[in-house]
Amino acid sequence: MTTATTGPTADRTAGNAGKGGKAGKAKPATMAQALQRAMRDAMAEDPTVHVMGEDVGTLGGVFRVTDGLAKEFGEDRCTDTPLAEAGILGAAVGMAMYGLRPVVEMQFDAFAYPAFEQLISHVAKMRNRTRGAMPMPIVIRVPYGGGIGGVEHHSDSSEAYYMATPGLHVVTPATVEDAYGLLRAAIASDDPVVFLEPKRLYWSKSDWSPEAPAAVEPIGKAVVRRRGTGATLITYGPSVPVCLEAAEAAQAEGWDLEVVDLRSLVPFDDETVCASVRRTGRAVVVHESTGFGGPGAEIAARVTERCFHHLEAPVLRVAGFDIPYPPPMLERHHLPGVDRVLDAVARLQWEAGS
Amino acid sequence: MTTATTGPTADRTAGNAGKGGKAGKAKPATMAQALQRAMRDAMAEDPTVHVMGEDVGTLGGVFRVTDGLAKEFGEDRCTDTPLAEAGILGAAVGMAMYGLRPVVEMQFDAFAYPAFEQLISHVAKMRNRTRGAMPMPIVIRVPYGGGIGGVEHHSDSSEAYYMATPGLHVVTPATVEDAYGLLRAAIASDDPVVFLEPKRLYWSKSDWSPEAPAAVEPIGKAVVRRRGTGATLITYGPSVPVCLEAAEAAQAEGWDLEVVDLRSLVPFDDETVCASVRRTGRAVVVHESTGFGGPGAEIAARVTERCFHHLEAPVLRVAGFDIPYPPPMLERHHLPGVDRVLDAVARLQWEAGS
Amino acid sequence: MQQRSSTVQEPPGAVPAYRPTPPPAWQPRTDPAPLLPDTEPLRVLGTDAVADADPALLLRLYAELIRGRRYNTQATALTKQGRLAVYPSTHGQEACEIAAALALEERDWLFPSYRDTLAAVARGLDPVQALTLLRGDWHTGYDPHEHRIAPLSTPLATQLPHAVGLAHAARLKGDDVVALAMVGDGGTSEGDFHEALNFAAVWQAPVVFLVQNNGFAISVPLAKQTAAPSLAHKAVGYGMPGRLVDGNDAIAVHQVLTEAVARARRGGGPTLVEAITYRIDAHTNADDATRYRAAGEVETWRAHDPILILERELTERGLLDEDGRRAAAEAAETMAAELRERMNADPVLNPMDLFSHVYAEQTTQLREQAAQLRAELEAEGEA
Amino acid sequence: MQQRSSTVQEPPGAVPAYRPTPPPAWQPRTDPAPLLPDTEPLRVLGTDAVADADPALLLRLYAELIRGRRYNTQATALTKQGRLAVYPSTHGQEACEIAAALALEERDWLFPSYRDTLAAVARGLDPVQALTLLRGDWHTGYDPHEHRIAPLSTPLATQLPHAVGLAHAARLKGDDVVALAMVGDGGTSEGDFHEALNFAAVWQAPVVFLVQNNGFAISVPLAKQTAAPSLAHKAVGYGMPGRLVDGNDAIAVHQVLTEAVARARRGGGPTLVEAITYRIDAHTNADDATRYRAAGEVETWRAHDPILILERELTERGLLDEDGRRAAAEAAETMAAELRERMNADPVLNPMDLFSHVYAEQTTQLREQAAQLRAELEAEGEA
Ligand SMILES: Cc1ncc(C[n+]2csc(CCOP(=O)(O)OP(=O)(O)O)c2C)c(N)n1
Ligand SMILES: Cc1ncc(C[n+]2csc(CCOP(=O)(O)OP(=O)(O)O)c2C)c(N)n1
Ligand SMILES: [Mg+2]
Ligand SMILES: [Mg+2]
Repeated sequence: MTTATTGPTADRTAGNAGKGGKAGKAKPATMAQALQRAMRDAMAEDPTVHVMGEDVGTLGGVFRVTDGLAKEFGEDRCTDTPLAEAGILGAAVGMAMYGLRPVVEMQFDAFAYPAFEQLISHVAKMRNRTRGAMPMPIVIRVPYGGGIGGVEHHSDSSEAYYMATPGLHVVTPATVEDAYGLLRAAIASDDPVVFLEPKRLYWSKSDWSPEAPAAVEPIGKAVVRRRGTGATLITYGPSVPVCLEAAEAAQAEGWDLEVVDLRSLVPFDDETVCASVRRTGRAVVVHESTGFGGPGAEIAARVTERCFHHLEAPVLRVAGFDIPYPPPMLERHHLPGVDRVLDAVARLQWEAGS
Repeated sequence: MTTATTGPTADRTAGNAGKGGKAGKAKPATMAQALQRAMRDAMAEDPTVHVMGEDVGTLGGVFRVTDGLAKEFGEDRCTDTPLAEAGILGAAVGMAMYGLRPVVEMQFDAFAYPAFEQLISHVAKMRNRTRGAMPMPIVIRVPYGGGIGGVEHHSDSSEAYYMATPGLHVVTPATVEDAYGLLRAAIASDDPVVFLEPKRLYWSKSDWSPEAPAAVEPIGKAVVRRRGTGATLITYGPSVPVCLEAAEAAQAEGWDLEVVDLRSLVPFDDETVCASVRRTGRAVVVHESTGFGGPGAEIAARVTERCFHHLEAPVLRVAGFDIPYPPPMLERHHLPGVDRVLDAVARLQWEAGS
Repeated sequence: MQQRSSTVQEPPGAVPAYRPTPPPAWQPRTDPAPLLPDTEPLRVLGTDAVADADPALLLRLYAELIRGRRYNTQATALTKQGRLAVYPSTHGQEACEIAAALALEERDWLFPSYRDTLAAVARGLDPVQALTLLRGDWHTGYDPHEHRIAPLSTPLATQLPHAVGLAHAARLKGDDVVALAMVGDGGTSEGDFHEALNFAAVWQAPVVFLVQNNGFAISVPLAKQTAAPSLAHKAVGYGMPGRLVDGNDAIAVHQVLTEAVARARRGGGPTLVEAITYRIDAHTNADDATRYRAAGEVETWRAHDPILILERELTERGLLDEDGRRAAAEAAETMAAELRERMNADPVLNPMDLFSHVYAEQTTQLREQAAQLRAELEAEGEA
Repeated sequence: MQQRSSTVQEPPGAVPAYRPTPPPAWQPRTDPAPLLPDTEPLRVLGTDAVADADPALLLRLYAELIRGRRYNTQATALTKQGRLAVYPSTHGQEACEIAAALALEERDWLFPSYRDTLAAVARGLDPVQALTLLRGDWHTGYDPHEHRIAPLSTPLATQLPHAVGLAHAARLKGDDVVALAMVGDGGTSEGDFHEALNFAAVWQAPVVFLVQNNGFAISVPLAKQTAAPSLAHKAVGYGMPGRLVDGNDAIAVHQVLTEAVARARRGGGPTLVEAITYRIDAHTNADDATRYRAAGEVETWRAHDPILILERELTERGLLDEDGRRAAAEAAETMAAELRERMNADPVLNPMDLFSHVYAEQTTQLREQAAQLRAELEAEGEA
């Protein structure tokens, strides 16, 4: 992985979540704006960066994340493609073969599925296939997850598919700062990155300054968002705010919870995660994706393998149910919320252990 | 799930693996023949069963699994389709809507990927979408796994993708008997079944008799293939013979291993698996699929959740490396073999425990 | 493997003069000429052909268009009242929606895209049921078998192979059922469009593909979607006829679709129909169409409004007077009032439904999860 | 949302007579006529046109065909000796393979399908490197940038959008590079074929699509693959020209491809070329072609062998004599002997390579796994 060069990596630990590192004077920016800015800065710095997808040009994307890019860089740099996801990603592969760095937008999670073959059989494997001669510096931006009242096919959490595919990086920001930093790092990476954007955080704000973006995070480092001693909540993306809230609420019940934001599912930061779990002795993995065969399975399994004798209780999982994503009016029953996280924490066998 | 009606469910436990239940007189049959026979019997019994795919008609499939079906039932019942996997599965969806029971053959694992959207967004979700009004009794047969010297794209293990998709059943036989029984059950099921056929077992034999097929297994039941007391090897499909061999070899080193063949990844038979692990106190999950985010992650995580206080050591995983499937000349280094299984067994902290 | 020595090893000797032969297997498989669409979209209204049109049908179309327009305005209003999560309007495209519904017999099947709730309603589906997906209480609000309307398909073009499969299955079963599948201009770029049309032609399945070319896929204009002479020209590449029709001319669309349906029914195979129309509203209520198109363009199309041009024709011919207009408007108003009222009632929801239809039989895992939710709901209820 | 009251609410009054106007946005976008392929595949050999052909080119093609045929027989022999895991032969299709390679300039790119190792070799790639995939020591045995040959693509039609993307990128960069992508008749049914051709036409990318219609996709004959008049007719649906050519007439294929490449290079956009040919061998050495086709069919095609018909032409015109034939055969024999010898050497394998190229930088996880394998290998070495 390459780290872009706009500044030193900020030390992000407890309490830093959702707040800008340095520029106190800055006015609040949204995650969508930070993402836009990351693309803009990358495009300005590097003429090989090309943004492409459905409605990314004139409209600026259905979430307005590419707003203004076509105007600023022209339609050849920010291109409205025909409506065909396999074609988009397949064309991006060819562009990457010729030295460009395509940033592809998939309009919604479920609409990335037509591109599955291109992703699995080419994007993920091309570097390996050619012994490194044909790297695939492609970013595939996928708005994912629910909580926005989207009708069917608009709220899938598809990270398990990508995690199970060697050759891909899988990255997802939870804060405005990370949205910028991680997307810059993803674009700078010589490897393909599936960049999962938590839709319902698009409009979350922080006083991060688009004018003086602080740090570009390297890919592959988890971060402790909140320090605690009793148990570790391991989470990412849209579930980070939920866990932080749960940790606050838990305080009242006498549990001091640590919250780890993975930021990158692949590569996985065993070090940070295991250090935390060894410290706390208990862990709950929290995500929106369905539980069975979901990301939490890998996380629970590997944490258990590495920290078995530090564990006072099995690593528990709080996840979406093993059902197709519900219709808008029922989604709140599906999404892991604070209560469900606290219920899991309560089941961490507090009597038995320390 | 529906169970077809050709006979009572055989009680399959230790020692029964690879041997026909009843007909001692029968001459050996291969798994490919058993699969063919399952389709033939289902087609003869039920005129709504239709086989379709690339080269399944005149040629009888590249593995000859559909050999003779077009001749016996006509090209309308066993159809060579145009070369387009999404089209095949999409057409099957429409056929199922009109009351047929399509059995779709994907030629190789990686060539099922073009059908991913149809599978995830329709096949898996249609019943739920319509509150049960439009069930999808479709079987998607996918030859999977390696060990046959196949060039790139011919040896993928894609079960993790399907496991992570609610609405699908995921089934895989390891014996000739199960190939028949599970495929009959899959065709009889009113739910979509991804039926994963371990390619390298296609020519494995048993004295199972195609003329008097014994039992049709219900979907969702694991089976103990070998009884043991020291540790449980949890496995399925192509890795079952490997584990049975490893268990034999382990005997010499003083380990008495139990081997559980899952047969069905979805639904998952927690009862059989956990009963075994609680008995033995140790477990290793073995599969060919890559480890990270692979099937073993879910298995290890759920076994740990359910059996934590019975475990003397963390549940370990022996899996393919987290790499694209290797070229033929290197695949033996990737595939979990007896030695790697024994190494994992050795790491089960025998000193620490009972 | 049939390995033979290469031709080059043959002794040369007296070489017979080479005279061209076509490649042995080659023969023109079908004559492309009848497959090609006309260069101008078919129009009936305002042409001599309208004289042949059945007045009763014209009036029926008129009443349905009025009702359809009112349905569109009402559904859009419901989004503003928060009663619908989202609504993709067919304002301006009502002629296609209505004609698609009316071209089919009862036993036929309709495969609508996400935009085509109006076609479903015109086919007889209860409007509230048609809007379930967009209200958000469930995904599909009706039993597809009841009116033979497949679920509204959100993933673009994916419903086309379903239509082919269903039509094929019906034909195998000996039923003379036709499937009509709807898709947008943008949807024609998807691989599923290609695969569906190819399967349909190879199988000679009784299916009609209706492309509503409304000029845009969200913000992307047709010129960025295709370079083809017309979308109907794609038909020839599959070996099926392509038809081009003015999508705002209700009787023309009806005629083209009826012919295509009849052709499919008598075993003549599939047809691709491109209807040229325009989406007057934004993509959905959540979209801002001013970002990608000029108001003037919309105005031009208002002058070619499907209701306007049919109404003028009917009036000119004395088929429609003030009373007729009022009657149609009142019927539409009644429908709208009822829809408004029924949509204002909160739908009855049962969260436990989330676990009821994932599989024919609940798995152990789902039973456990259902129990968890039930416990939570009970605890909530107590609190 | 631009919500207006429906037209029906307008006061009727004096209705102006309706006169038909075409739908406002409608205009025939391009003339389809020049896009349609000729009804007969283009032939040059044995026609008057051959008189215009450059004798040097004819002789070059001849030598390459001879070498190509020998390459096919040698590679097939290597499967029998266990030196190749599998080989999909192009026996009978050599004219297409050779012409594709020769039609390109050095700076151009070739996108071969899994069958097209011969085209890669004819373009200058070392045959041993070309066969790496099929020998099984690695996936792609060459650096694609060296000869500008993309990896042989096994997933059918997936290489077509790559060719489009590369050609588009080159054009954006101002390089006059053309991409030529090869695909089989079966591959045209895949969604990726459709999406690639559509992107190419919309972007006017400098790319040429060569469909080798060899009559079969493994066992499935063309009639079960498509109902189109010809595969070249698909071009019109994308707004690009379709060309039909006798795929066994090397000079004809060369001519059509050269023209298409030149057209692409001067900014004229993509072309779809269908070459009618035949696969004389089975699908691969593992296939048994007698299961799905009659021997007689194969014999008919042998009479239309690409070498045979070129050889006769050359002989007739006095361009080729016994010496010329012998020289070509000897050159081919030398190539074959060298290939055989080099392929008989066991490739040097390093299992640790499995972890070297998954990512630019090894992840911690892969480092751990590499260490495990290294330890195993060391233990093995000790044992
Ligand atoms: C496979 C897929 N990709 C993307 C989308 C997102 N999307 C919804 S509607 C739309 C535009 C559709 O345009 P068109 O096919 O012309 O239909 P129209 O909206 O004009 O009726 C897009 C891109 C989708 N629903 N499905
Ligand atoms: C996406 C995909 N589906 C299926 C296959 C398996 N397969 C390999 S070759 C082949 C037939 C290809 O036929 P055609 O495109 O005509 O090429 P040809 O073999 O005749 O050169 C098939 C089905 C594949 N390689 N890729
Ligand atoms: Mg449109
Ligand atoms: Mg072919």
